[in-house]
Amino acid sequence: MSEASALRAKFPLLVANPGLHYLDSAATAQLHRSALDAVVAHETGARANVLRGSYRLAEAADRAYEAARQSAARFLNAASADEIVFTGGTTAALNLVAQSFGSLIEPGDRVVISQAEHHSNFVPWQMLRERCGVELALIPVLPDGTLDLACLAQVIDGRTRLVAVTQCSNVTGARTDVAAIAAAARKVGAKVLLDGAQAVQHGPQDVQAMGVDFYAFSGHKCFGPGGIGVLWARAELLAAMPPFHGGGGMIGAVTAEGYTWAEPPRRFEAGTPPIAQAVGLGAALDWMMDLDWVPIHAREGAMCEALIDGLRRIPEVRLLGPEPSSARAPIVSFDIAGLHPHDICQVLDAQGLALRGGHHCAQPLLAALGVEACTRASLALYNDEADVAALLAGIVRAIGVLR
Amino acid sequence: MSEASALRAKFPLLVANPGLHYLDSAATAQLHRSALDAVVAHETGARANVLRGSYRLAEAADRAYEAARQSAARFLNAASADEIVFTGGTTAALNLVAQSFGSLIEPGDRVVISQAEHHSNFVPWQMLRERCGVELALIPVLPDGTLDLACLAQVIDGRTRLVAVTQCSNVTGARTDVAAIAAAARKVGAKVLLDGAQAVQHGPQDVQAMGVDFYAFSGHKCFGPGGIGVLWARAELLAAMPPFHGGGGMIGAVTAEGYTWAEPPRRFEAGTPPIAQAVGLGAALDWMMDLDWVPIHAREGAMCEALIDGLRRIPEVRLLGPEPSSARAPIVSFDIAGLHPHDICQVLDAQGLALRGGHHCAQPLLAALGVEACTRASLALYNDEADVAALLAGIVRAIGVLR
Amino acid sequence: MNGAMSGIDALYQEAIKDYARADHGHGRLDAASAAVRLDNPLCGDRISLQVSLAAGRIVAIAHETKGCLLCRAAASLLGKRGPGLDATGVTATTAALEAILEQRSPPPTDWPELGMFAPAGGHPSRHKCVLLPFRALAQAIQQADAVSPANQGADHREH
Amino acid sequence: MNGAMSGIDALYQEAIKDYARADHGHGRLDAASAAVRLDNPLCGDRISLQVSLAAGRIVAIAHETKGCLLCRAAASLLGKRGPGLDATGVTATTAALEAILEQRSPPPTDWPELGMFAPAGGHPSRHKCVLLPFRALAQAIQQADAVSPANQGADHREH
Ligand SMILES: Cc1ncc(COP(=O)(O)O)c(C=O)c1O
Ligand SMILES: Cc1ncc(COP(=O)(O)O)c(C=O)c1O
Repeated sequence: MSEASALRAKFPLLVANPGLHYLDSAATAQLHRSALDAVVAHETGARANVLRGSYRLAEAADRAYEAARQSAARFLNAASADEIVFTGGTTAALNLVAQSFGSLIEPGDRVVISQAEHHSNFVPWQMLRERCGVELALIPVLPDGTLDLACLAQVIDGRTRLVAVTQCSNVTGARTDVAAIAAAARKVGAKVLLDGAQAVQHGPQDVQAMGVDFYAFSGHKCFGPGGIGVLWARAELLAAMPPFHGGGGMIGAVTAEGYTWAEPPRRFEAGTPPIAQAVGLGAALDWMMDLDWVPIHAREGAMCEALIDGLRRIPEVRLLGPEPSSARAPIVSFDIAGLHPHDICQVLDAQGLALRGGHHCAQPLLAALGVEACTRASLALYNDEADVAALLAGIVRAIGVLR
Repeated sequence: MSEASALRAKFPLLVANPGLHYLDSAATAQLHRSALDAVVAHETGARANVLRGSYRLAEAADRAYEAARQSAARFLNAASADEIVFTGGTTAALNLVAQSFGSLIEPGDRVVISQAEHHSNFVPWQMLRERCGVELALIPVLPDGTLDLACLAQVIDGRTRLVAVTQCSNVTGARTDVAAIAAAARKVGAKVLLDGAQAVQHGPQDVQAMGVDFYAFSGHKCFGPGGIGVLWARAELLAAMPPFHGGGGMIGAVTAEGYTWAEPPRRFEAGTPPIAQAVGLGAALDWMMDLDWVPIHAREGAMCEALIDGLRRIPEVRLLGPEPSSARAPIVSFDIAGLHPHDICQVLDAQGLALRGGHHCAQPLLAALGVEACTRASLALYNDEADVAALLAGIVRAIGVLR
Repeated sequence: MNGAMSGIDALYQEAIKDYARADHGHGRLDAASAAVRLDNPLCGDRISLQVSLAAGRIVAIAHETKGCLLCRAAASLLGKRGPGLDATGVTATTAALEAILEQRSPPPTDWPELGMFAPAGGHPSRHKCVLLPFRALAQAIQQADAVSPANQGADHREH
Repeated sequence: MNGAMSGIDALYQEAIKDYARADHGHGRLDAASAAVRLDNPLCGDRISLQVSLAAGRIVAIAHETKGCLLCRAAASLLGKRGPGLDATGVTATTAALEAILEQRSPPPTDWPELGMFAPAGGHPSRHKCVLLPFRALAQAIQQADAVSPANQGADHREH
């Protein structure tokens, strides 16, 4: 059994659909069996609210929830599990920062994002700008979709308080030069937020080594359940930030006159959290931390290169994104003149190929790349060469059907 | 087999723990098998992102997610499924209203809540008051924890824009006289929000018949998964409300200059939603809508009365909340002078009784009732007389151990 | 997968591609009674459509459509067959198209061309694509009828 | 459930109840070197504790404690045995208590009373209750040592 098929065997949906070429992991990665099993085991063996219960079931729920926090801390190499805030997903985590940390930014001060951001790391900052006059500046992209690093010193100026960028583009896969961003930010005393949504399915991260201050990701993008995400932030930042949502669990005390804040991370977890989902995410992260990522990265890279090579041989195809393939996570988007991505995806679907076409929630990036929509193939550890070959053949066939 | 044991048989955790007297459903109700099965079936058969995919898997995910919206609409008797916004839970739904609808309230205008609110319907309004000078007024409670309706005309004055109250107290179970609240609000043109967190596990609701404008509840309180909740609001209110969080899915279009809003409900669902959890909730609600609630309510009421009667016979016990038992959902909190609820719960736990002690995220109410903490028993459809008997015996024994 | 691919051939039958290619009615009108711009924010299909009416009946129609083949074929069909319709006719035709997509009934005898959209019935995520030009036309006629043509019923507001 | 109930009898052994009832050190000091108010926001246990120090050593201790038996017993034990300790002694005793709760080691010979908390080891949600008075005492000594006694290290800010 190949490495890929051994991995596929751990994904119930892929096992149930042997003919499926799932090439949309950038939208949602499939759920690993350990995560599903952990959710089921929790719901059937330890379901209780985590706030304040002292009976054994509630203690078990609490323990499982906090163990998941530990797993997330290890996955990111956070200094402490207290730096891990569970959220509903990347989008919720980014809104938390934009609202809470954002409220500490003075009008006229600057937040820097890039033109390559997903709408989830774009709109919250536009909303902050509307709310309180923070200035929003963009790092432009080059024609290949990578950030124009030559502009950094100019865009990240002395009034910049935060630089919030994606670690990998969800459209082109382009990897951000995090070291360059972090250095430019450090020079002016700005904090750095990394949107890790597209990085986490490719292995554990080291937020300390990367020198960033905030990191956000979603469970459903890294083989875990949906409805759960993580915000990591340095302890001293969380300590200084006001609450995000109000409700049970995030307070010290409440009277008619006012309320006091709980310590982080609970300060930012109002209400009953997504407990079973956190437990499932913890299982997925534990599994990922046990993998040997060197051969997986090699395989992902080789598949990505084979896909790019094959696409280059189809004359109608215009490839988006950087070269060489090592400059990107295994995500490949392309345009076929005169054909609409939805039609392409429809014909691919009929051949068992699951791909997504559209603006991929990155309209400013697509505008810079000169397309309104594109078709995207994204590869994960369970994909193999057969998926790539099927896609290349499928695209040729789609052109035939649609022309 | 009794009705209760037939129902218990549908709850995997209760089946796995036959000796457990689960009396904490007000914190989290146990998960119905149909909801768990729906989550597993979705994750293993139809997992995909719901935003914009056109391959069959994505269409199946979309269909399942929208079918859950339909189920929620039927459960609440909403005029349309477009009035159903999925959130992370009641707390998230209440924060959504406080932030989005709250931004339409002028400084100096009034929001009215009650002293009986859960912190999740207390703190978001205190935060709104801090943010923009809205006045926050409280409907006081009587010594039995019910709202002092005699004050309504005075508290709900001409500047009142919203009255946000709980449908049942999570501490005393006291049912709110929704008709009286709605009438008083209507008189001054104010909207009414009902926090349904403690009502939904006791059957389907009719938001139109109740004459309210907003309704919030959590999946984990009504036999569904955690991490999912519902905000219902009248279509014209949602249409007028600005977005809550920014991100993928809630926009019309995004450019560097700005963004436009999607129509409700998507305007309020930024990012990848908790899809499998919504599907699980839909299954739980479908199951609930198929039940005959008349005998269930009779049984819940009889158990509640038996519990109150039994507690009255234990001299050390001080009962909180209204009489007769029909004035409350089957939730009974009590205080035993000199004994701390955590110690009581610990001894009860050793006897297989799962109860919660503390302030139950309702400190202002507890202050009004003159206690700092109390012990709460909450009953659901899977409880039976044996649970009540075990609790009464367990309390006597706890007093013996702790005195 | 063979069944699926023959379904695809039906979905993208020559009639659809011919209509999309022909792009009947492409362009703009010099003097329009009403103009509507509509899009499907979820998929990016977009149409700008103008009509000119006389006595409540369409005398000219023009559109600029960006989108998938289904959307463009639908716009092109309206470009060809729209002139002559009144508000009632547009409503009836749209209802007939919806019935076809929901696989409830065959195309009406006076609009047999609608039958080319029948295979899209099995693909709910594509219904919006086919219907977009019809929704735009309905709004345009409504707008021309209204006393104040200001409110275009746009899908979202600028921010 | 019998095993569980005998565990409960151990958890609430007479020593715990005796200490809680005795409430050694209850009250307030007239002249305190430091005062700390601490609570466990998650469970509502709360202690106001004052110490008076001479040459870095506790000469008097007083507290008002609201909470469960475990928390009150711990406060009472400190009320009785706290005088005479210095900062190092408080740290060492707290560490010994933590080791007992984490079931890593038996009580030290000079503080055998800590052994009464050993059964709480099996109940992680109760560790905070036992430790609260010790944390308060540690903060109080730190405060008395500090040049500026202003910052009480309170758990949260007023709003
Ligand atoms: C009355 C009431 N409102 C709101 C909530 C908050 O619900 P959640 O924690 O699911 O967001 C609860 C649950 O504890 C409740 O009982
Ligand atoms: C780069 C990037 N950021 C943010 C998001 C938003 O993640 P979610 O939808 O899980 O909140 C995504 C996922 O679509 C993404 O690819």
